[in-house]
Amino acid sequence: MTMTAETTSSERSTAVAVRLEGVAKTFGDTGRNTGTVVALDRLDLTVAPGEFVCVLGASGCGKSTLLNIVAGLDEPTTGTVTRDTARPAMMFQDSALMPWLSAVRNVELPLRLNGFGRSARRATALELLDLVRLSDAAGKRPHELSGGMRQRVALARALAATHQREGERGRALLLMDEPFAALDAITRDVLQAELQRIHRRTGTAVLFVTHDVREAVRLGERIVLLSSRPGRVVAEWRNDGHGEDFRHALTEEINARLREAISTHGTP
Amino acid sequence: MTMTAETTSSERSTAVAVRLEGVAKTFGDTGRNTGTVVALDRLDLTVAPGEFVCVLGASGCGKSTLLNIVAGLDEPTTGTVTRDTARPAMMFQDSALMPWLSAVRNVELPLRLNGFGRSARRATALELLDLVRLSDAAGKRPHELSGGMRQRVALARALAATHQREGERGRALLLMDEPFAALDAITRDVLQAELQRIHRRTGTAVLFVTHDVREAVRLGERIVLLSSRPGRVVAEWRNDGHGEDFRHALTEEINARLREAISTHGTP
Amino acid sequence: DRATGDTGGSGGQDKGAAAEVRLGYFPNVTHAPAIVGVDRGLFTGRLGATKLTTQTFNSGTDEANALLGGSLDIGFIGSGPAINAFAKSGGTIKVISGAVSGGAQLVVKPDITTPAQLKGKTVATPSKGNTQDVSLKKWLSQNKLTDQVNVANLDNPQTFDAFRKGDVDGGWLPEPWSSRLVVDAGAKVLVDEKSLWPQGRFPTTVVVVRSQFLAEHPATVKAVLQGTVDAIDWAGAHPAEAATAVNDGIEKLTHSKLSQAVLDRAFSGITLDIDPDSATYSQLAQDSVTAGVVKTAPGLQGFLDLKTLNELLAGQHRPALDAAGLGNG
Amino acid sequence: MAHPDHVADLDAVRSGLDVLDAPPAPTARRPGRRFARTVLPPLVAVVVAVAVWQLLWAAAFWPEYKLPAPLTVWDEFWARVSDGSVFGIVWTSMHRAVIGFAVGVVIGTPLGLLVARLPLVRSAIGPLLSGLQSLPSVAWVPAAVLWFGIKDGAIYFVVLLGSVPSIANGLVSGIDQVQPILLRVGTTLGAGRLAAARHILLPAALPGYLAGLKQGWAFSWRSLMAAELIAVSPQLGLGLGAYLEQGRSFSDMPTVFAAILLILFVGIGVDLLLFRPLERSVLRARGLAPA
Amino acid sequence: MAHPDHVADLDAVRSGLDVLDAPPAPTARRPGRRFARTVLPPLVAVVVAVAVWQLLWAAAFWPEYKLPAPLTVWDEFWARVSDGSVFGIVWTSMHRAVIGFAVGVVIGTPLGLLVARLPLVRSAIGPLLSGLQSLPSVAWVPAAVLWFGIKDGAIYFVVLLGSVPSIANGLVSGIDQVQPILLRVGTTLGAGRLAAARHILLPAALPGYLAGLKQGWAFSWRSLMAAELIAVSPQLGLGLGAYLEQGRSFSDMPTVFAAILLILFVGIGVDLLLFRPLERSVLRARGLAPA
Ligand SMILES: Nc1ncnc2c1ncn2[C@@H]1O[C@H](COP(=O)(O)OP(=O)(O)OP(=O)(O)O)[C@@H](O)[C@H]1O
Ligand SMILES: Nc1ncnc2c1ncn2[C@@H]1O[C@H](COP(=O)(O)OP(=O)(O)OP(=O)(O)O)[C@@H](O)[C@H]1O
Ligand SMILES: [Mg+2]
Ligand SMILES: [Mg+2]
Repeated sequence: MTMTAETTSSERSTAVAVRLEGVAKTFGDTGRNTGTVVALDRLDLTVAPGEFVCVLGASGCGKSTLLNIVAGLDEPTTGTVTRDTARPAMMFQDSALMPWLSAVRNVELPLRLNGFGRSARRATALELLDLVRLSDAAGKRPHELSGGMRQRVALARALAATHQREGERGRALLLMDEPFAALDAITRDVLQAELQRIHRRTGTAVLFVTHDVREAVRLGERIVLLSSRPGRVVAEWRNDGHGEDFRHALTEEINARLREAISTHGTP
Repeated sequence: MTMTAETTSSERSTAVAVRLEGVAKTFGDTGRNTGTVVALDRLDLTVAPGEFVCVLGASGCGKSTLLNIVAGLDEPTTGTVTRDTARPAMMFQDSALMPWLSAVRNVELPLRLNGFGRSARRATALELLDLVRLSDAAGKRPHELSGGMRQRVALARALAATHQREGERGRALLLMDEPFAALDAITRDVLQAELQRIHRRTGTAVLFVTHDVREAVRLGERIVLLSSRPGRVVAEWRNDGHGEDFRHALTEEINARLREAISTHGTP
Repeated sequence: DRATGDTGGSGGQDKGAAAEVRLGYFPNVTHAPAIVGVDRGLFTGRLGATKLTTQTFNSGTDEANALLGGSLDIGFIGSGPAINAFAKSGGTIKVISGAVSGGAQLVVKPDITTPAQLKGKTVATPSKGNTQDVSLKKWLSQNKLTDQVNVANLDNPQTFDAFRKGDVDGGWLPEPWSSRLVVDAGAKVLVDEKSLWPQGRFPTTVVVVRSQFLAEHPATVKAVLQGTVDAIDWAGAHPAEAATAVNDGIEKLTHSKLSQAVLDRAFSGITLDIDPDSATYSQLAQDSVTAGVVKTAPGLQGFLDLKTLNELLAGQHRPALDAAGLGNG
Repeated sequence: MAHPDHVADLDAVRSGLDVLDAPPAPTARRPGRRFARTVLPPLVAVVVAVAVWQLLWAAAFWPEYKLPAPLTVWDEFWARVSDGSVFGIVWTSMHRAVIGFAVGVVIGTPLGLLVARLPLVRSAIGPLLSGLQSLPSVAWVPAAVLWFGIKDGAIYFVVLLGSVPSIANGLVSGIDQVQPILLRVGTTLGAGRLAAARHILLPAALPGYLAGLKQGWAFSWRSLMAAELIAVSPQLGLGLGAYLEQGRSFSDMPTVFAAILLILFVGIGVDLLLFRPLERSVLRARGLAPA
Repeated sequence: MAHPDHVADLDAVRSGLDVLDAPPAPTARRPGRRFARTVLPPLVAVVVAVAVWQLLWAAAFWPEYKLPAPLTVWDEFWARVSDGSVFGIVWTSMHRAVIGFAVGVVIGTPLGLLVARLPLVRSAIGPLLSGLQSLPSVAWVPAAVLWFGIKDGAIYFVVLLGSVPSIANGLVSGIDQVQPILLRVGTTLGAGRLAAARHILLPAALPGYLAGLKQGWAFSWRSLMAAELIAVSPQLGLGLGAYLEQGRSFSDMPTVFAAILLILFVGIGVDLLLFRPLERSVLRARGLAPA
């Protein structure tokens, strides 16, 4: 239940970007007697600064809930969350663009909120839209965009939110909830590469939720598997081998473990 | 521009479930000088009764627009759409559940609208929720569900909409827009199998949009590739071979063609 | 320990003529002296350098509130609201002169010819507890008709409409509405209120002033009173012209005018007179108790201040008026 | 950072508190807490307001007739309560307002639906509705008296002309905010025009519609007050509007204030007992519960 | 099925028409079409209404005093127009309404924001706002006259007590309908409390807020009409409310009807020229454009 955003340089806070200890989250009955749902229970997870961690798990196991807690949007029912980063940037599962702003202004919004000047804002936003291959949709409103385009605008917006003004303390943290789910294989390929490039260049720590095991193996330095009901870390892999074969083997292993984790529960 | 829902038994109408001829769709400027977008252009596509057709294409190429036109929700700017089925059931890209209805009542809604009795409704809805592995979330409101759970409720609802009362004419048509995008690999596996079973059992024609080439190869009897800007059918495959190898080869071929189709355009 | 009012008593000293005097009245025949005085420049003539600002009202209560709130200095106002405002404000205002007396009648459907026929019928008065309401209720009790006649309180125009529609069978109304009912809607007079008062006189419109204004600017008050006297004198000398002048004044203010027949009848029913009929107020106050609209009669000590008026009258060698014991003493 | 054990202890305490806070099932404590949260604050607000009023009065800035003492107003109010006439007054107005409002809803809802969904109707009578909304109720009084007589009919006529446009407009703007995707879903699920209105449009527009109803209630109530001034007669009974007018015509500020307070109480009561719970449950059900 | 060639022909024609219909760029034709779509239908509605009125009158169901002839009303109206006084009348009311409404927005908006976002404030003064909304404007007239005198101040006091609660309530219900996800997005993008209000809450609540503003305008306009009855003086000028009252106080139905028509016209004009375009553009921008 404590949310500490520490910046004092204790021996631990320099070593982690995010630390969750014994985190549990129960969604209470809102009065309609549907009972409570234990989404997360006694979950421990650490993300090192600059680390790229992928989270896998069955649908409804609590991945989005986990990201919300890390972002400080929800309070855990019990347990502690320690974060030694600047305000985390988050990309939500549904793109959640501001419907009254055009694509470029959606991307500008975090820059505006963080006090960037008008021209810097516009330039950065257009750059990011170009990155997600949407330069020529800059002036469109969300309802005029396709599902995948909306997701890409949301990606650009989340990336914009990691931009820090000079003097801002803390290293960036990026939380991404199935960011490429609505994209075709090729666009996804391109954007995975871009994301990796940005991650390497800026040293941003990334907590990345996905359903695509191959994506997790491609991107993640560490891969974490959550069980469902309640969500808890049941397996972890370091992605430190090399070559196509290692990857293939890892993918197979994770897939098998995932199947096992899901089938031990009544409902996947 | 003509939308004909024919039921007279001419020699052609018995042969197709849906026929699109020279269909084009231009989204007009809504007054903010962002220019017009040609989403589809001179698109021809035929779906045979009971056929399972998968549609692939880059993000923003016009797949959702195509489904909307087939469903009769949008009018094509030019071209003709002929449909020889009952009212098509559609599963939208975003789950679009009614926020004021619980999961089970969302699934009941199409049954209610089509005049099923109260108890038949409830029984069918619970059956379908069980099918999508959500029996114990029946009483939850959409905002209490995870992204993947919402998508599964939407799937159950779309399946419910294919249920016809006795005496209803026309065979069912199911339009699905990336129905499994938010699901983990295992759940997706299970639901793909269920969908295939339903398709085989009921002879429902399915037009299925996906970004996952392997999914398309697994499910589709025919696979159609759309180009982008403007969307047009650039390649088609019949998925009539057998064995793991055939599938693998087809997947590779489609992937290559997809990459080519996308890279011939400035923006993917 | 509380102040009785920021303008209470007659504190304050003579500051000479005011720079501006704000005068309120209704665009109505019962306010004829004000309309004539304003229209013919009789006030401005007497006021000299003092600027005259006029405001017209539709409701005596609003005008009384305006006086109490200090946004009006002198007002032509019905005797009912004047009594009320005096009683409620503890002497913030005073009556300094009369203006119009008479002009209220019980008019009814032509088939009603005796009081007894009113049993079970509906009679309208302008509002609960106002002069006509009290008069009707007193008259009803004198005729032993209390509780046998429905008394409805309606705005005068609504009474007119309702009478034409047949929803009410009569009304105890001030001019010009009694005349309108008679002339435009075929009503007949059952009782003329004049017949109930000594010499047929009862105050309809009086002139009131804020006590503080009177104390600070007696000269200005005197000038306005002088204008009032001038208007009444002129109207007395030229009755026909006066009626027309009033009608023109009303039209100027409201874009509407009375028909000639109504105007003539209404004018003949009222008397323009500076005499405030001092003796009637105690009776009026007592009547409202009799009629059961209030429990205790308001004390009216100090309600009248006829000093200025009497000075004026003395200057014209006319007899002084008596405050009937309601003066400042 | 605090010692882990200590943190754990604290957490135990806090989570213990949380259990009290987030009721796992509707417990008996709930009504009490609810009372504390919904009834107490407005009460405190009222007490503060009265205190300020008393202070202003005691400072004697203004003479008594400009600002009556709270106690004088209370006396007048209490006199009405103790002789029982207040119940008659409130009942007269209340039942008229409820009937008028109900009829207004019955007429305004289909009207709003038509205006919202038929572009022709919208451009033809949409502006007229807004125009009617801005017509003061007194404007209709002469016509009402002439057309309906001094009867309840005239009062309802005036009330309806106040409430119907406002309710219809509320529904229109509620419908305008409905996500179009929901209507498209409705179509693919097989909803005809009427079924879509009943099963999708109206429930989807409910939050906006409720807001409109609230404003519509305010309009009908105000129109009623104006209509009750038409006439005070034994047949029509004495309503709140007439009671207010009585105070006004006697220049009797305590009565005017007592009437204002009564009208306020009724307004607050209707809001607390009717609209607030409705709104809460509608918003809650959609995950939009207010902060 | 029709012959394909024939269908193609027809399609060519239709698509040709469509090109005219869906303007690829804002053309000169647009204003004309817009006029046809927004101004014509209400005009037709008015013409139909007048025709019915004339018929009713000609049938002589009712005596002239119950239903004046359209022509008589027109004569009265035209008399006011030709002597120019109508402009003064409308201007007097209009500029007061605009000022009162603007001040109402300036006060009501932060008030609504506070009520919507601070639970304590909401439960303390939320019901009070609704209560105030249902207080008729006339209730405040005696107090306004006593406290502010016969000045514009009294009029604005009455108008503000009408508009502020309604505008605040409109904003509250607009905010209540905002998707909570948007506020969470705002938080992760780095919005503080104020920035979130400015950049997310207010724009997100805009459609509901606009609906509230529309009702708020109606409230201020009606309150103004009530306030203008207090007094007519050279300083205060003759407004629409006073004009209406003049007709009323003479039982002069043509004047009453002319005043009603004038008020209607102003209301319709404000709706057509201000609120409708605002609403359209707000809804359009969000893909919620009305059917
Ligand atoms: N309402 C609209 N107004 C304007 N443009 C639109 C509208 N709807 C879609 N478009 C445009 O049409 C094109 C095709 O959109 P569509 O949604 O069909 O793509 P899609 O193939 O479904 O893409 P995705 O895989 O990302 O969902 C896009 O460029 C989009 O910007
Ligand atoms: N606001 C809420 N109220 C009640 N229950 C909730 C709420 N939010 C989430 N849940 C429940 O918590 C569980 C975990 O949800 P969460 O959204 O974290 O899943 P997820 O892992 O992101 O799934 P997906 O992959 O489908 O997005 C689900 O069972 C869900 O029903
Ligand atoms: Mg999720
Ligand atoms: Mg799509």
